[in-house]
Amino acid sequence: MTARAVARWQAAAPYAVGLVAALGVLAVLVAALGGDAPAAVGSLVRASLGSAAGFGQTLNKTAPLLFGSVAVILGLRAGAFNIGVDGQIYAGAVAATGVAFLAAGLPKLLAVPAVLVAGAAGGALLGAVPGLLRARAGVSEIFVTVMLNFIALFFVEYLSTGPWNDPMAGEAITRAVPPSTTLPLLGVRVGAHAGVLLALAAALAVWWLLYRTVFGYEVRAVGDNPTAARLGGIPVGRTVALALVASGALAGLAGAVEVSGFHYRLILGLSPGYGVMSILIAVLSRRHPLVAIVASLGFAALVVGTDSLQRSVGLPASAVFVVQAAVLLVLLASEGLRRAP
Amino acid sequence: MTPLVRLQGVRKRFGAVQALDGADFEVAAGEVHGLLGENGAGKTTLMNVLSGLYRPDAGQVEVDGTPVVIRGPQDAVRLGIGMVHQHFELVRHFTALENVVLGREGGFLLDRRALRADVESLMERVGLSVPLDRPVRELPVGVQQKVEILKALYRGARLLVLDEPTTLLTPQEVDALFSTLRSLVERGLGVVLITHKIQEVLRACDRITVMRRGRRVATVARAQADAARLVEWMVGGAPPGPAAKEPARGGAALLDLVDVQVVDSRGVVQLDGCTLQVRTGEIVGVAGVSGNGQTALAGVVAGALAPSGGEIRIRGEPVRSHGVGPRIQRGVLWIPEDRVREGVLPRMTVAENVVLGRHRALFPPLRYDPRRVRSLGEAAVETFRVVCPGPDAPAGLLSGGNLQKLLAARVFAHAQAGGVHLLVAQNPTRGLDVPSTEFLHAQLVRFCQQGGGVLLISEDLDELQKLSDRIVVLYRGRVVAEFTRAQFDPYAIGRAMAGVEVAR
Amino acid sequence: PSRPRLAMILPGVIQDADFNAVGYQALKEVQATTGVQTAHSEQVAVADAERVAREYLASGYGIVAFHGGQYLTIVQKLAPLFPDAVFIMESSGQIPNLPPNVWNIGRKFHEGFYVLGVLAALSTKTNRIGYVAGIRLPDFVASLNAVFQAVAKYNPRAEVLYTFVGDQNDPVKARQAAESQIAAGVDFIVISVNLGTVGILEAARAARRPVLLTTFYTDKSSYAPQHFAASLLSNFGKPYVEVTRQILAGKRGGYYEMRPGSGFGLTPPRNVPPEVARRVQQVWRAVVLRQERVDEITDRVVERR
Amino acid sequence: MSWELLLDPSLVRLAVSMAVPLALASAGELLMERAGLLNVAIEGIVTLAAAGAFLGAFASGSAGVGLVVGAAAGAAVSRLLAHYAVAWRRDQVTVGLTLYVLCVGLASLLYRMVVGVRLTPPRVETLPPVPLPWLGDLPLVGDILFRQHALVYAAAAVVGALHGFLFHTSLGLRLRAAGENPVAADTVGVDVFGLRAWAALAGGALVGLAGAALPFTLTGTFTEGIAGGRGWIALMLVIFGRWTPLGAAAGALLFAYVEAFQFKLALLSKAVPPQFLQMLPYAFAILVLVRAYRGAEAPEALGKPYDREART
Ligand SMILES: Nc1ncnc2c1ncn2[C@@H]1O[C@H](COP(=O)(O)OP(=O)(O)OP(=O)(O)O)[C@@H](O)[C@H]1O
Ligand SMILES: Nc1ncnc2c1ncn2[C@@H]1O[C@H](COP(=O)(O)OP(=O)(O)OP(=O)(O)O)[C@@H](O)[C@H]1O
Ligand SMILES: [Mg+2]
Ligand SMILES: [Mg+2]
Repeated sequence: MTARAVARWQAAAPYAVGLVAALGVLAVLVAALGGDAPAAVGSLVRASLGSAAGFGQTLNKTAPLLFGSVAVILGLRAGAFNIGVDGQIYAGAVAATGVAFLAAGLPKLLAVPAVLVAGAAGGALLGAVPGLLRARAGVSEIFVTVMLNFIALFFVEYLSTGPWNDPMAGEAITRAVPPSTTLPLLGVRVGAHAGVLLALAAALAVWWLLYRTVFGYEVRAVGDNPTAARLGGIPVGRTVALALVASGALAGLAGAVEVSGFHYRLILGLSPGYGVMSILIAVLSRRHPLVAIVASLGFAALVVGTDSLQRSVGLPASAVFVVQAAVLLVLLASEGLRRAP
Repeated sequence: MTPLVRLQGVRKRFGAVQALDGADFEVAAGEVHGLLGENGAGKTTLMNVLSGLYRPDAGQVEVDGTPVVIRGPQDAVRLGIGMVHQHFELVRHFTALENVVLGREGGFLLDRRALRADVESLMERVGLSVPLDRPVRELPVGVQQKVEILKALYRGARLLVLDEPTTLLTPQEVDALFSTLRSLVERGLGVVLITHKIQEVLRACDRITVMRRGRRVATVARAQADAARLVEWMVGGAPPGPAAKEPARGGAALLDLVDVQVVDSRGVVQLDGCTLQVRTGEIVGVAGVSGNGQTALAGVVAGALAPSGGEIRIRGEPVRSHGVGPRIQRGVLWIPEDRVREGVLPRMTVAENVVLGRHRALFPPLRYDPRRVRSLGEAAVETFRVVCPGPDAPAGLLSGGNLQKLLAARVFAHAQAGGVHLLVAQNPTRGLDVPSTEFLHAQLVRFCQQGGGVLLISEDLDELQKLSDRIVVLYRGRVVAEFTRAQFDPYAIGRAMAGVEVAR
Repeated sequence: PSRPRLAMILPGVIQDADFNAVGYQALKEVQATTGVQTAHSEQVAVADAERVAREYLASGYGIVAFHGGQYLTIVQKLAPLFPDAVFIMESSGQIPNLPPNVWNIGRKFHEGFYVLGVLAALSTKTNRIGYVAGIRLPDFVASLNAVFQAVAKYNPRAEVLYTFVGDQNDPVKARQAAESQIAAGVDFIVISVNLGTVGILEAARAARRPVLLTTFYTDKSSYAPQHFAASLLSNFGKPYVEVTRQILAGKRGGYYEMRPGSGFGLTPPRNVPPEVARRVQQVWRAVVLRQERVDEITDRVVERR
Repeated sequence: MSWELLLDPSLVRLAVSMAVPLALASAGELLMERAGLLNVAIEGIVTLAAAGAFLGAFASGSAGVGLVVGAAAGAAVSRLLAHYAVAWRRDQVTVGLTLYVLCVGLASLLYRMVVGVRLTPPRVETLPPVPLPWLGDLPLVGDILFRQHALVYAAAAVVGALHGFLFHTSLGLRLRAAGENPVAADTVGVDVFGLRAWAALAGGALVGLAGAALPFTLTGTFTEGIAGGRGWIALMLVIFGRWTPLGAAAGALLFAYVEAFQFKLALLSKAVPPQFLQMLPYAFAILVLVRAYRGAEAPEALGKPYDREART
């Protein structure tokens, strides 16, 4: 093993310790809330990873998280904080749904790529706004992306309750997209769709972009020290703007995949906080797209696993949030304690 | 006599680098103590241990003969230790005044008027003057250096550590600073002075300590020291001889500035009708007191600033599109003045820093090759003797002088590959040790011999006189005087720098 | 075989004293009256509902109920995959072509809102009636249209001002909307937001002239006794118990309609003249017996004068 | 559209009251950010404080107790954030978002534990208007500004005091230095860690007070999602106000006004789908910012863990 590999394992060690500690905390919390602690831990593992169906659902959850986190990573690498993943997911979902309606007659082989491209384009469009405003006017992309999240949400509400509404459902959801536009399933009983493979490809593509292209080098340089990058001949504004556009496209793909792989419709509530989770994963992964693959899977397993505690030990939903947060806090603390002076 | 401060057996390791390897050092009250050493020898690290910023892995600190534990800078401040940092630690959004008084404002309410009066009288006493009400980020680094010095003096420490305080000062300012230090030690303070300029050490210090590779090599009284011995201790052998520049034989015009005007974003005129020429094979030195348009001159030539008037020609062709990128394509490279803010990509590797600016020429857009980057970086590190764990180390970890070498390595590696015609070098040897300075000078000379031209902007008159074929003096954004090699005269140049009218 | 167990998936928390609370109540009622063992998962986003449902199915629950219409796709997807299980879902009306193992509960809110509209039409003194809704859902558009219909019939001089605040559960936005309406002269507000209601109650308290309110799902009179006119109550227990009984009896799919008289109830009107209360009860009975017809228009607002 | 509509006094009066939670939360956030701490848990803290304040008042019968509980909850969570960020040098965004999740869960859990599942939940009295002597009798302005509930005056005082503290006291200078360049502050003996911890306590308390303002001034009860994104908006107002208390407060008023105005507009313009009107405050905020912005002024060390020995 090389010295670098050893260093990597050493970096991973606190997470392992943290994970064990977190399970301990979980057991204590469950017991304190009157639940059966061993059952809880068992259920957590079984629900997320222990059964084919459970794992399939974990994979489905991984897809948007991985898209979202690599989107955030790409922005962060360029020194831009894309808080707009939620909005861009919705923009991608809107575009994907629209194109899916139009592509009703097309064969699947054409329709699905068209839907995905539309999703990417929709997200990119929403990413372009903060990109341009930051490059041209120096306006904080954080501010703009957050505002656009709200705006995108209202637009989705308009479409899903207005022109595209499915009147029978009585909710803010649109009519179903044609079956010819939906992603294939990886296994029918398992219920995982092909989106996770696309997300995996996206993560690898982002890695390749960052570390194997000149643009990626420039993105990293700009994110590291924009002044030095500018004096190194790099067009800083354009690089940041493009990174935000690409970031938006990735998030948009998440939206497209959720529509064509999972919901088969545009739905208000399509993104239950994927934006926030993506940021969390991106930062936890130390802004590395390959680490994000593992982190997204781990995070999805955590969410899926802890969520099952409602079913298995009757915890209220709020307690599940508390457990999730506690697990993360213990992880962070175990890492922090090791490095404390 | 017990020394004011004694450090013994101090060890400090950063990852793979043993920065201090059992270093000893002591300074007495009433002396100016020079600290010398190659770039990366551990001078800054040692002083950071003393000022509480770094916790040593081993070793003792004694103050007034009693062992102390310094847990943080607050402890050091309490013990009366003040420090001028090599890379100034200033709050860039604060005014110079706010920076100087920070931590010693006195009183609950901030009485800016009273504090201003205090600082003004301090400036008067020590012969350093800075505009107090401008945010520091708007000040040239030379002025920032003065703010940092004023900040340390304002604190009235018992021990004052100055880490390369003079790199950007004019000779007059250096004189003023040294006489201030002298009066301070006469009042019983101790002063540690880190510098790479042997002459300064010999002039200002009572005792001198030389460090090499994290250890003390020698401590001598000034009487026993001479330049050659000091250098020998530093490098552990004889240094290379100085580079000689043959006079240029009037080549073709490389750079022409005609009546160039630059107005900055605040509407302040930075260059006010500046005209000058650089020909092939020529080093043109630019002298001037910091803040007279040097930064704007470098920026406008290197493409970082767009002129608001006048004309720029490169190899006879007028330039229309500005921006650093297009300028690099036309063969103009720049070593900027502020290595930390403008030069280095701190979290990227040393190798990745080396290829910055050349990356577009090196690789097709989709074929960035990290292995190639690494080997280029390795070569550059070797040629320029950049002290670092390797080409894969994050550049931000390097010592000040090694950062500076990295910037030089970047442009010369690029020049070696061809297609580079003009070099704009701003204080390129700031903080370099003696051998490195000589090496860099030799590189500059060789670049000219191979048909390049250099616009050398420097605060160091000796350096300018040694290397330049011509020296122009910048005053309030214009060239007010020009000297050919035969006319070089520090006093005349100094007068021109001060704005005293000189015939051109 | 043994009796199937029933799991309910709810979109919000069950302590909301609103839509989710009545769903949870229904679940308890099912357990109490049919003896079927139940479980629930609350605050399940649409994006997670399929997973949660699959978990219940995998751990042996034979009946999975979705409290809300947003889970339509999931039911359509899962029902064919799990033919042995039965699914219960809610919607605005009867959904065509559902798999045979799906029970569909259609909710006809608008018929109830029609009666609230009558109450408003007969009670307003300023002849300005407010309607505060959250998301522009078809149900609430239909309900608004029903209010227009009622007002046009029972007090043609009155005007209906309506606002969609974009969120069912944001009391602050709901309050802002209500304050604007009150400032515009409204003295009777028909509320169709959920948790947003508390904001509107505060707006009514802060108003300088008396403002009456109606709420729905649960009886919220204790919040603001003097401002409270009536509430359209939803008793999901009724359909759920009925559907569960049918399932136990072997009927694995079908349609149940929730409407006034079957699942929707009206609290006795308060703070209004007795003759108004009497008249409103009359209309309620007429609607229950379908003697008075209420139009169902879900896709656009039709203002009638 | 007439001017009368735009300047409707009742609209302005409502906007002032609605701006209170935004102004308080952004003031608290700003204090922390000026010290270098980015508190992205803010939305969660507002929620938790709203629950805490409501439950405190519910249990004790006193609004004062509720306010204290709300502020204490905010202070405690922010202090925890500061501990992770300062002592353990963890990434502030990660910790902040985690605490956000924790707070949202905890708020709901506490409410369930204390109140339980009921069909008619309890409520507390909202704060009554307190007319100020003779100012309250001024025509027009009196009604808009000086016949408000106590938290309006408190928020105004907080904003003014914070401005004075940050820009006109020595401690304020040091606190800002800690947020701009912790090394510079540290090396002149400013206690960076201590200042950040105190800023977290005080700023967190203000954010908590903002959360408490929701039940006590607007709703009389705690409901799920009561914060409704207002924490995030407060975070944005800090940027909008360019890290000055007066700027952020002005932004809060502007935002609250446009939001209230939008509902007014909704009553008139029925042709426009309501969702497009609801976008107004957010679109408006972007437009204002684009016009008013000249370069970011964020504290330079904002969000960066300070490690003395790290050179990058
Ligand atoms: N915080 C740090 N992290 C990692 N490495 C460090 C750190 N500080 C110093 N070093 C390393 O320690 C060695 C000594 O550095 P130091 O800054 O003390 O040198 P110096 O003698 O001041 O050099 P110069 O003359 O170039 O300023 C260098 O190799 C440097 O890279
Ligand atoms: N969600 C609820 N909250 C409070 N009370 C309720 C609720 N649901 C039902 N009730 C009470 O139970 C009564 C019966 O409700 P239900 O909806 O079954 O009435 P209904 O179907 O109109 O009556 P019926 O069919 O018996 O004529 C209501 O009048 C009301 O008092
Ligand atoms: Mg040094
Ligand atoms: Mg219905």
